Amino acid sequence: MTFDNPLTDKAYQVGSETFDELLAVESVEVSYGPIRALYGISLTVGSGETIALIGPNGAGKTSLLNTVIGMRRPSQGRVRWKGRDITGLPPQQRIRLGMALVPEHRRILGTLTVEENLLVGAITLPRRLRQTRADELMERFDILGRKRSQRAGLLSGGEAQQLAIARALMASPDLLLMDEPTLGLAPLVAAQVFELIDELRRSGMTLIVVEQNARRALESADSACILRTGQIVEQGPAEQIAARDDIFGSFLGDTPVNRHIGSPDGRRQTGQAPTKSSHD
Amino acid sequence: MKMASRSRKQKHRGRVARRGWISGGGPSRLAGVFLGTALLFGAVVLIGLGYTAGGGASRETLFTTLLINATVVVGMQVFIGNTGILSFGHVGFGAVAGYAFAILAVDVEWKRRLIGDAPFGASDVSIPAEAAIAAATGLTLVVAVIVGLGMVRSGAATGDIAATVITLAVLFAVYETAINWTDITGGNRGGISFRPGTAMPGRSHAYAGFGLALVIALLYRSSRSGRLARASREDDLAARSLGVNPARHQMLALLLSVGLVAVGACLRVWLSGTVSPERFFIDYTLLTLTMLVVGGRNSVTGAVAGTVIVTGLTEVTRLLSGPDFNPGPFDFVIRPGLTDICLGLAMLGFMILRPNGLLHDREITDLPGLRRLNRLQRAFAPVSPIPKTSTSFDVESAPIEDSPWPRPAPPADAGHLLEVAAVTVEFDGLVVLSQAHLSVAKGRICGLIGPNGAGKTTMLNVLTGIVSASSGHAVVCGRSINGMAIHRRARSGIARTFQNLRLFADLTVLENVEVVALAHGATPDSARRQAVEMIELNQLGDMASRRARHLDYGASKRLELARAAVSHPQFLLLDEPTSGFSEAESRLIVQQIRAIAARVGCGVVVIDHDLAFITAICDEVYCLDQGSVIAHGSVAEIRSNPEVRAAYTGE
Amino acid sequence: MLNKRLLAIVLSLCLIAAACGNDDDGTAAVTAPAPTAASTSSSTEDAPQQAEPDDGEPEPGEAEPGEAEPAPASSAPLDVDAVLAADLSACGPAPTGEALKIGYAADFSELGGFVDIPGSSAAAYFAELVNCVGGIDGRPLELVVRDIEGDPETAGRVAQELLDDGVTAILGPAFFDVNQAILQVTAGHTPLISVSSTEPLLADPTQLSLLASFTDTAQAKAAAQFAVDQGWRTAATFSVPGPYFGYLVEVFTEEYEALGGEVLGDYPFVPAETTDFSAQVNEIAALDPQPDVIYSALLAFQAAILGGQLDEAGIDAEMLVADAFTATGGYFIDGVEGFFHTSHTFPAPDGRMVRFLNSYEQAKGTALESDSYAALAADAILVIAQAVIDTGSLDPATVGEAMIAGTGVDGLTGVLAYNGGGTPNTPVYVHQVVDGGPSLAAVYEVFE
Amino acid sequence: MTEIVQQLVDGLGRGGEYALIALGVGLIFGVMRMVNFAHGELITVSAYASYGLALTGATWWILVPGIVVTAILTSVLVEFVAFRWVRSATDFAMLLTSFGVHFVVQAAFVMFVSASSRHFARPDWITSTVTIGGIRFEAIDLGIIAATALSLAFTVWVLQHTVYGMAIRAAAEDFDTARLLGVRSDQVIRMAFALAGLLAGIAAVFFLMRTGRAAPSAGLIPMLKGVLAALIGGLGRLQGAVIGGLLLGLVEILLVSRLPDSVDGMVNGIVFVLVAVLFIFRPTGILAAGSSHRP
Repeated sequence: MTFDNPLTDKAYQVGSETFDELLAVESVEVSYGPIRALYGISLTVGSGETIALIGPNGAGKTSLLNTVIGMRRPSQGRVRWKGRDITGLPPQQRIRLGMALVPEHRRILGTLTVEENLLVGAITLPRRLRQTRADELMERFDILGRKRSQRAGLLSGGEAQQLAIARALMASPDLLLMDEPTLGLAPLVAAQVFELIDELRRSGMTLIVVEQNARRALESADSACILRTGQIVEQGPAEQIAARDDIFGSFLGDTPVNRHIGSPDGRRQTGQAPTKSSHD
Repeated sequence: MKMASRSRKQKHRGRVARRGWISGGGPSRLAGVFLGTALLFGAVVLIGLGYTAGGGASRETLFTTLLINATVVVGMQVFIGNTGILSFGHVGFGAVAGYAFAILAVDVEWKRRLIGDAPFGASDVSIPAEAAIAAATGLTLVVAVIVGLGMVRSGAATGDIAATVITLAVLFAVYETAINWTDITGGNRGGISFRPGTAMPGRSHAYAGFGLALVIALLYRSSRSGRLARASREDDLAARSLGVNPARHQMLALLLSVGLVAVGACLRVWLSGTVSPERFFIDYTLLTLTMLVVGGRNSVTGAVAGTVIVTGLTEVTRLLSGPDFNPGPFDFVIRPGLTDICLGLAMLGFMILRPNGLLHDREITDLPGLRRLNRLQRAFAPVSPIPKTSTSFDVESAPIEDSPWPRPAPPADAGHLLEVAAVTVEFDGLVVLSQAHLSVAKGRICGLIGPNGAGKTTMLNVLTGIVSASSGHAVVCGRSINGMAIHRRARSGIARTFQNLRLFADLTVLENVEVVALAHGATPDSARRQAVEMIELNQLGDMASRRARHLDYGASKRLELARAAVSHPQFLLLDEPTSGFSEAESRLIVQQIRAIAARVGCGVVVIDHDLAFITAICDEVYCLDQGSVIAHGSVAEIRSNPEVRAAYTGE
Repeated sequence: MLNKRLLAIVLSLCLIAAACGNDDDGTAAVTAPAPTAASTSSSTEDAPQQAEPDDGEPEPGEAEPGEAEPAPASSAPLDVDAVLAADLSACGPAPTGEALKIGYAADFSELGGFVDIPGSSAAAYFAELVNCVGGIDGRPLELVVRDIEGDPETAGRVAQELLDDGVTAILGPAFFDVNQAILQVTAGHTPLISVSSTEPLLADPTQLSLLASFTDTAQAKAAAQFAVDQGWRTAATFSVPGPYFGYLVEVFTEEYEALGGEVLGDYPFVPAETTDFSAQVNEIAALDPQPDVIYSALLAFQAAILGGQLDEAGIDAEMLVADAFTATGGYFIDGVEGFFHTSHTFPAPDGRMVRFLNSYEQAKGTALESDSYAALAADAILVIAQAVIDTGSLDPATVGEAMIAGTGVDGLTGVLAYNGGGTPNTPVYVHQVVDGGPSLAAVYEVFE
Repeated sequence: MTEIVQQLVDGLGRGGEYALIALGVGLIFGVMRMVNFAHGELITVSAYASYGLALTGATWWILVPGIVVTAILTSVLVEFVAFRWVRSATDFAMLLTSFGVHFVVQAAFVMFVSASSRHFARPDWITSTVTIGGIRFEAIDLGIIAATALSLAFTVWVLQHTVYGMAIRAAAEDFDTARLLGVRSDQVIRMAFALAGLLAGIAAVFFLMRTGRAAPSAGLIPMLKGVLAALIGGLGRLQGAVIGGLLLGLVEILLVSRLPDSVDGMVNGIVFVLVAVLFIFRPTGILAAGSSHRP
């Protein structure tokens, strides 16, 4: 899969070792009511870097992404973007600053058409650019182009994931956050998603990927960050982490039975009607 | 951190045990109801006596009004609190009762003046007030049955607008009837009244009504039906899929609730000696609903507390807008309409700031100070305390021999099979399943794999009755389940989990599991025992009294598994049990599912994309693509199947 | 303008509150020395304390066209004209006798507020005037106004509070059900006189329950008579089943047909709700013969809509409406020119009602929202006052009996003669809207 | 025959008014999943605004924009004061919040103006009719039908072809996701409320032209009819709202003319029972809100 980089229209210096700081998370704490999800997380993301965020369930990965994108306000700590403090900014402003999120479960807007989904993704762009960009991406993801005026709710899981990613790319973000992009996808489709991630990485985009399939995620990442019970327990270059079987054993292998960590979003967990396709 | 969690653990364990009696059965439950009634009744009476001690006859009337309103509000709580369906119609039912009562109880001579041409010879009969209350309540219940059937037919569920619309229609239809059927109602701004001086004597009837309301509401709350209704309130579809028939419990809740409201309405009419359409319309609806939501609609104590608070509030506003109060420069606020504004603001404030009311679902018997009393009750409550949590999961040492569940049956004839044949499902012309088939024996674990959109979840939905197939049939243990309602399929031996968690969020972990056992006919004691055991098996023992909404993802998933398994189904259908799990967690869930299957002795159908997991757990695998079964066989067979590789695994 | 009205209401309510507060103090001071069981003679002795002594006879000219009955002279009646002429800035010495307490169970809710808001302001002002000219038989008149919030339950409690306050009589709200709740409390021992109700069932002397106005029976019969007198042979009616909106039409139809007219059809509407009568108008347009008159108890704004729609449909029928017309602001609405309606009295420029309203406007700086309810409220007080004068007693039951036995209190709307019944037998006035104001079309003395 | 046609015409005129209100109710339901029982208060507030304006001698040329602007501002204000706080609350809480707003507004007018109604002049042409082929068309009905059609077209255009509309629809479906995509949530909801206010304002213009009356509960009946219409048509479906409104108008007109005299006052009651029966058998209304995803 090669293409003329319609995914990002910004040039990055791609290097394996040195990155300029793009995003910095400083001692962030997040609580859901009485239950704390993040305990003083600090993380620096360099421009062009791809970080794999791995860890067992309830470790706080989604909470961390939500804090970065602004859906969660930390009770303590700061988030810096290109050197500027953005801790209090609402998500729509962060989008304008160049972040995008591919949310967990894709969260496709099922009543809108495929094209409209893309256009909403670029709602922060000026009107003229919006359509051009949508056309570009629909050319790149040809399945979306073919189904452009179909209701997005009718897409299959793999197509929906492509749409979710394309939608996030609409505003040409500097930083793309991906939350479980292969969740619920068949192995073939999951493999395609990873290929796409690799491609984005090659194109110089900065990525933070939360992924259950830790080994595969590490292959696609520059560095890795292992979370457990709301804390970063290990951090380092992806190859190093991948090579350390002990980490897999001790941090990922053991499911702590008695965690007092909230689920990423307690409300959504049970209270919500099934918005995602129940047929896949 | 460790310390904190341990102490919390102990607290939780204590709490489960402490709450034992209220969710348990037998004499302890009755004792709880008795205690709750006594406490609430006593509290209200004390407040009332204190208030009336210093004042004239009008204070007495206010207190009587409070008792009557409390009867109505507690009545409404029975339905609204337990089913979660917002009803505007209860006041309408009250109107039916109020009119029926007045027509029956007003003395003949007086009545002839007002409604001399009444049909059914209604103007020629007069019965004692108490009998009239009973008769009016009976009549109202008949109306409620009809409305309830309609509501149930509409598939009422929490937050369901259809059910609320139907109740609103009741309110307006009754109001319009009261206005227009003048022969029997006396019409708008008219109505039927008692001969002066024959209104309610004393307060004993109001006491009786209030006491009755408390007993019935608390009884229902702790009853099987009440608990199942609350499970449906939390998640209707999950409850149905696990064998709860919400219709039945909603109906029972509605009837009890309307019965109490009817009694309250009769007393209300009797107290003031008159009934007219406006009395049971929007204003009274606002008043009673405000009372209910201020205190907390999910608890009886909340309903009573709300009544007391709102009555106090309206009395204060009445004083403020009356001639006895001269606020000097602030008398611009002393205006008609103050009461309505305060009620409206109270409702707004609570909906915005504390939508669950002051008490949420806490009852007075949950007060820490009452712990000792509760312990007393536990003395004659035969509920086994939660056994010690095993800190690590150990399949080998699991005491299978002691299990109350049947031993795994040998996989064999049709009596032990789940069979699906030639099932086709279409949505808007889109074929989702076409001539699909599946056959699983009890005791076997069968995987269902395939690319996204292949129809795997639809297969589960067809089996559980959530989706109806356009053709084909399904048989469980030799019994056809075609066309069966969702909850009946669950009772005939199918239990499932969901792709997206669907827990009963506001119930505790223990209750989540317990209600399912109850739905399957277990006695309260055995439901408790089974639930405790299932929770232990799924390593949730130390979280037993935590609300499900506060669990982390992994625990939530385990709870879903426990909840499905406690019904000891013939077949357990699991939709992506490892979704969102890491490899290690997936490995653990393999052991867990195996252990459960072994204990329950059921067959398992499991959908998953994690091939390692499927390989580890499945005895056989079906692979679906574009709605059809493209392969069936052992894991090895499937893995080597070229079609499967092309369509799915790509290996 | 909006603000002015707002201010006026605030002000009037403050005044009520203030008046009540003052009287409270006064009562506390004078209760002990005043004789409690005053005889008729003692009350006449007290009379001279009034600032302007009565002249015993009502001026016949003051009562509007319906000729006043000669007043019974069992004792000196209150001089209404003197009361109306009182100048609040130059009052005589305050009356010192035991206060006559009258309760007003007023409905300030949206349902009954259109009556009792102006009614209670008027009653309070009238009490001020009475006290200014020396009170009733030397007794200060104390008015206690309490809001029943349109609710029978509250009405019952308010009545209880008024009884606890020791009132001699209660002025009642407009509607049947709330009055019934009050009657449960008064239980035939304290008189209740509804200021504005025209409901015949409410007039029950055995329960000491009285009306201050004519009944719907009288009103509808007068309307029927009027229609026939105008030579209108055919009619259509609009009704809602039940009291008032339905009962009026029932009585009208019966009387009208008895007098030789024909009611061609009756059509439904919903008070305060129906704003489009096209379906009904279409049906009327299809009638043959066409109706000469449309009789109904429509609210004023509905009558205006209906009138307009009838006109446009080419139906040339007169509109004849019941007293709801003025009650709901008939003269503040356009499109009602030429309409006929029945009313409690005619606002003749020099009549008592107009003098009272003018006096109020002068004193308070704002006009009352309703003319007839103000007059009826004053009349209700007069009936009670006369009974107190007659009996010299403040005992509720005694006063109540005397009110019912009264044979003529010359009030603002006419002569209120109960003659042992519960209704005052006042005449029914028929007005026509001419140039946006009332003009008197006829007066009927109809007694049931 | 002409009779039936006449009834159809009358029904459309009446139904158009309901449809306008139902459109607003449906729009708010779409964005917030809230059945707005306070929608009628926009009419109440507009009515008092007209009364206030009329007192200053304003003519209908001023009243019409005055009413529309008042309705829009009130709608946005109510959202700001009350509804924004319950955005993510349960349906139960939202329903009761709107119910509470309804009461507070109503009581505020009782308290600060008067319990009795206020009146202002109606336009002269209000009852004029045009007769074509034996069918009388009331001028106001024609106006309403035209306004309904235009409003629907405008609403559809806004929703389908403007970026605001897309944002509204996105927020309506999944509020959090819309936020994640950069949709300014507050602004979108405010837009939806403004649009609903505009529609209610247009309905209010016709309603007030007919009645010329401001009363604390003036908005109750139009609100109920609008909510009923929206429910009948299927909540959240704009075409449904229009169809529901027209249908309700027709049914009412037909019931008033066709019911036997003994029950002809029962129109409202019968309509409610019919709606209840509809909901028993089609719990989502006539045009069921289409499932947004593959089933």
